[in-house]
Amino acid sequence: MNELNYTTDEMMTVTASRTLRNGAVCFVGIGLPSTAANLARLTHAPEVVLIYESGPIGSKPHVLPLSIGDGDLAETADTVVSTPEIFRYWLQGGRVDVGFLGAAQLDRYANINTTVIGDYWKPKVRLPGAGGAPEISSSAKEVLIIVKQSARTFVEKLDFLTSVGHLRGGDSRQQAGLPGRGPVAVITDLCVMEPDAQTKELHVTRLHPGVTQDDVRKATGWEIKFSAECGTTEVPTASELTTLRDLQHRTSVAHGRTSAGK
Amino acid sequence: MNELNYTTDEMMTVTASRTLRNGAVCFVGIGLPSTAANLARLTHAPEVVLIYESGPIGSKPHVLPLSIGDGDLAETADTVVSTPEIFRYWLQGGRVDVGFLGAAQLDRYANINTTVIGDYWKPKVRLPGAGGAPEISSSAKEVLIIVKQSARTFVEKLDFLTSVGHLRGGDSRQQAGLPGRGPVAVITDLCVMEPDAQTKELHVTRLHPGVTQDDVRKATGWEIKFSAECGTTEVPTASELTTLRDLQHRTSVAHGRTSAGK
Amino acid sequence: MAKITTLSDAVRDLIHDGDIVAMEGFTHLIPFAAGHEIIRQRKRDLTLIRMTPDIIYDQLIGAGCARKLIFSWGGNPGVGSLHRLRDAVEKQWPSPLAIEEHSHADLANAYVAGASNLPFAVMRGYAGCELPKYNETIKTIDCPFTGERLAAVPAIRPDVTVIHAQMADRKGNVLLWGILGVQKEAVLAAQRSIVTVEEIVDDLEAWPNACILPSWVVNCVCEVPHGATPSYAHGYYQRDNVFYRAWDEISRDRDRFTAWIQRHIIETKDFSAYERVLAG
Amino acid sequence: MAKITTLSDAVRDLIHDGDIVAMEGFTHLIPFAAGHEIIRQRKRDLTLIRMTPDIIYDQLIGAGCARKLIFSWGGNPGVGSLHRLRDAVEKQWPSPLAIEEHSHADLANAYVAGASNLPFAVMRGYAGCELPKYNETIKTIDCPFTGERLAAVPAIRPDVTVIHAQMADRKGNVLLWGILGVQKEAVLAAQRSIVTVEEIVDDLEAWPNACILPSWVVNCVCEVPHGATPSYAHGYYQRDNVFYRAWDEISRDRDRFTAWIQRHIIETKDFSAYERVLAG
Repeated sequence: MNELNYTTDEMMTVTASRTLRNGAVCFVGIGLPSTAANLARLTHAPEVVLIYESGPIGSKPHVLPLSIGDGDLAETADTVVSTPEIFRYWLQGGRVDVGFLGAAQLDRYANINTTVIGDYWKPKVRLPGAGGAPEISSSAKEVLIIVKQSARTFVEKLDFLTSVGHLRGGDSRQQAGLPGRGPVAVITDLCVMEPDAQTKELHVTRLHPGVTQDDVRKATGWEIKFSAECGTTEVPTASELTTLRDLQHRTSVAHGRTSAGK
Repeated sequence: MNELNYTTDEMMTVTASRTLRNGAVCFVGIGLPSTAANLARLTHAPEVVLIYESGPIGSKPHVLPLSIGDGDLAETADTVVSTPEIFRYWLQGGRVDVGFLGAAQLDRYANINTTVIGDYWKPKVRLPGAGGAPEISSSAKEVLIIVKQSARTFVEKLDFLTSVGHLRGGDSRQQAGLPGRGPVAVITDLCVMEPDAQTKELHVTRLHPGVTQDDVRKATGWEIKFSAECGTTEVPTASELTTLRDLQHRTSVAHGRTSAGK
Repeated sequence: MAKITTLSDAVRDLIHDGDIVAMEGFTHLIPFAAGHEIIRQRKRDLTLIRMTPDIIYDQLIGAGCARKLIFSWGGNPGVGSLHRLRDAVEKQWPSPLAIEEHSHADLANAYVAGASNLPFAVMRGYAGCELPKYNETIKTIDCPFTGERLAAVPAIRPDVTVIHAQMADRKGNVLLWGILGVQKEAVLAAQRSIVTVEEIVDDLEAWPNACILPSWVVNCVCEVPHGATPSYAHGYYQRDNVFYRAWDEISRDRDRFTAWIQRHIIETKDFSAYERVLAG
Repeated sequence: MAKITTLSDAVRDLIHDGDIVAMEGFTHLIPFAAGHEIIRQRKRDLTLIRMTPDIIYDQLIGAGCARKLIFSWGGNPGVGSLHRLRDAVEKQWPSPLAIEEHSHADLANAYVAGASNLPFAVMRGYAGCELPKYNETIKTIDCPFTGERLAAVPAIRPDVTVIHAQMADRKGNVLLWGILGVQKEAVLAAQRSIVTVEEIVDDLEAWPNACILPSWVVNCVCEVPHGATPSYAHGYYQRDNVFYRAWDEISRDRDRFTAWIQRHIIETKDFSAYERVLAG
């Protein structure tokens, strides 16, 4: 295949979408996760089941939702249940294969902060808060995280632990009684990280084409490790890029702005 | 008004129906309670809201249901919710004004047995069991009981306490933490009984026309008390009797038998 | 994804001797065809869960399929007793039947807990009622905020849940309406599930917020027209009240019952053959 | 039975200074008209509950109506921050705002407990999450059967719940569809309730098992067309995404915000007057 022009954001989204297997039941966070999950649905995973916390099950939106409760999500769903039912019967019920989340801060064990930067009672930045994430990260059988990488985001220590990844590493997550297996991959605009089988510390398993280990080090707030077999991500295919761009174009027409899903 | 011919069963049903006030939200047991509640709806209480444990809210059945989940109950309801929701949001939720129950055995404090006659593990007669009654008798703001009177039914001591009336009398019901006020009347084919304000023991407040105190004593397994102002029940009106008989006729045509709702 | 298959294959593949089986449907949509098939395949030692055992469990109990019954109201609705249930409890015929008895509110909450993957449910109930003396699965719990004492009941988690619904589409998405009972919760609480339906259609054409069980929470979908008779299927056929009354006589006598089961179920190939025999 | 009345009367009669008020609607059917009317009537010291405060609470907070916010996700969906919420939390403008923060699953369960008249809800959640350190309403409870430790959260019991729905009939029975959120639970958990609707019709013509709130669980029904805009009403109008983005600028600056509230809400008689001003 010929080399194509693509942005680092597109690289990230396409890579994340590829990690979703066909037929998986995916609890989707808004923004980047929703973009990647819908790209998966429109490419290799037509049978993926998308669940949104507002209630739609099996959504097949024509455009990307701006909010977690857009009408298109309901209209294209197999069914729409109440929000309590989504959290009780479907997420806590253990029916979700993949929880697909974003993050404001992330640490080496893929624990997530979406609550505050700075002190909780005197925050430097007040973030939106927990939403569905603590229970998604707890109850989904596995978790995928998609987030743009920077040293401000990938930090040595979280200001606040909102949603558990692998807690303090090792089997500490399991010991804490969380039912799901936790994060299996973190997909950024630079690379793919996966937890070490034993320590559960994130290490880079694939670099996106053109990205160096040094680029990743500079964009990580701790001393990031690289897998011995660290490979290179496959570039987006023409078909993936076309599908993604068409989706984003339809979305911007529908929402009246340049780009949704961010 | 002229004296009309009516049966003791009709006297009982009409009297019970009159105790339901218009607009009351009534959780209806199948059989006699359902007959009386629907008669009330078709006479003086057109705005009564009938809830059945199978899920219908605001049922206005054309004929009496043979079972608690007849299709007519659903078709004529304002809405039909799941059975868990009926018990959780509507009954336990404290939204039911009147629980309308039958009984196999009843004691002086209007406690009800619908479980077994004889020993629980070696029953003489195995009755159907609790169904919705324990929580109806507990959570409804007040309870009406309709039951044919005999010394076998009105017993000194229940073989099994399925659903609490006034427990051991006095404030024992309240002490046990039951939210509703408990039974306010027991309507039989002989008389109307109400709990004493203090002791909560049932005493006869009205005799049906032609019934003597002795008739009631013979049909009661404990030494039944009579109110000092014990009066006589008003006889059924022509309109009440016509409505009841029409309802029962429609019912027997629909169900293919002489009489439903018993 | 649900497999669309025959009822015979579904029961053979998913229900094993000794399983905990819930077959729900509150008067409406009772899965009689599936009950018959369990009898036909001579499943044994089942723990049967159902709020209202109804005729369906009277048949299974009398036919010797059950070792235990978990229930909350055991009558023939509008008619009287379930004679096979009583005979099993009172006289151990055809074999002893352990019973575990609850209230409706309890079992409804227990199914909700099962569907929610919680180990127990909290309810305001049973105060003063003697059932907890005879059923050690009913406990109490104190509210950590108010100190109020409430009832705690364990979640129901059947090995298999069997229900009947009006429709499925060709992917196996199931739609039911009318009196919904606890069917959704019973399916979601179970490890495996079988849904018989009146018909399989191209498109459910479901209205907003309809009660739908997505294909991927159901194991087998089987098209069995009239599969809920003598109970009813809203929009398809009425309850056969005459049969419910006739059952009182059929089931009163052991020999008559046994002959009925033999002729109507054991000797018929499937539910449509049963219906032909019943029609005479 | 619900009273069919004006929104102005409903807010005047049912919402008092110092009340605990829940205004729900998950992106869909957010009761903006009612929020405006609360600002217009200068209600004060409210404890506001909402899973997603959204612009509606940004307006109420910035207008000085609230003393406390109970919430689980406080952003402008698809846009960014809620500047008035942040200014109140970070800089106590226009007055200090206490916050009590939960997760979505917690609040959803807490509404269910409220609707069920239980003092608390049990959920599997918060394990490892730091929120319980900062919110003492989140406790733990041990399963009396398995010993498993679970989270326990207190029921939500608002003084008043306000929602918007698509339709009511002339008796005041309310029908909503599409994304239902926690509205039914929020109404059933409350002491009093106000429902604004797109239209009042002769007959709801509701499909089986539709989400209906019977008239007798609602206090006031008010016909307010477009009453959920800039959010949306399924079947009536779309979400005004342009307004959601514009709000980012309007709300960023205290003076601009105050002028906007003055011109659009305080100086307008009702929601239709607001809409005329907004249209220019």
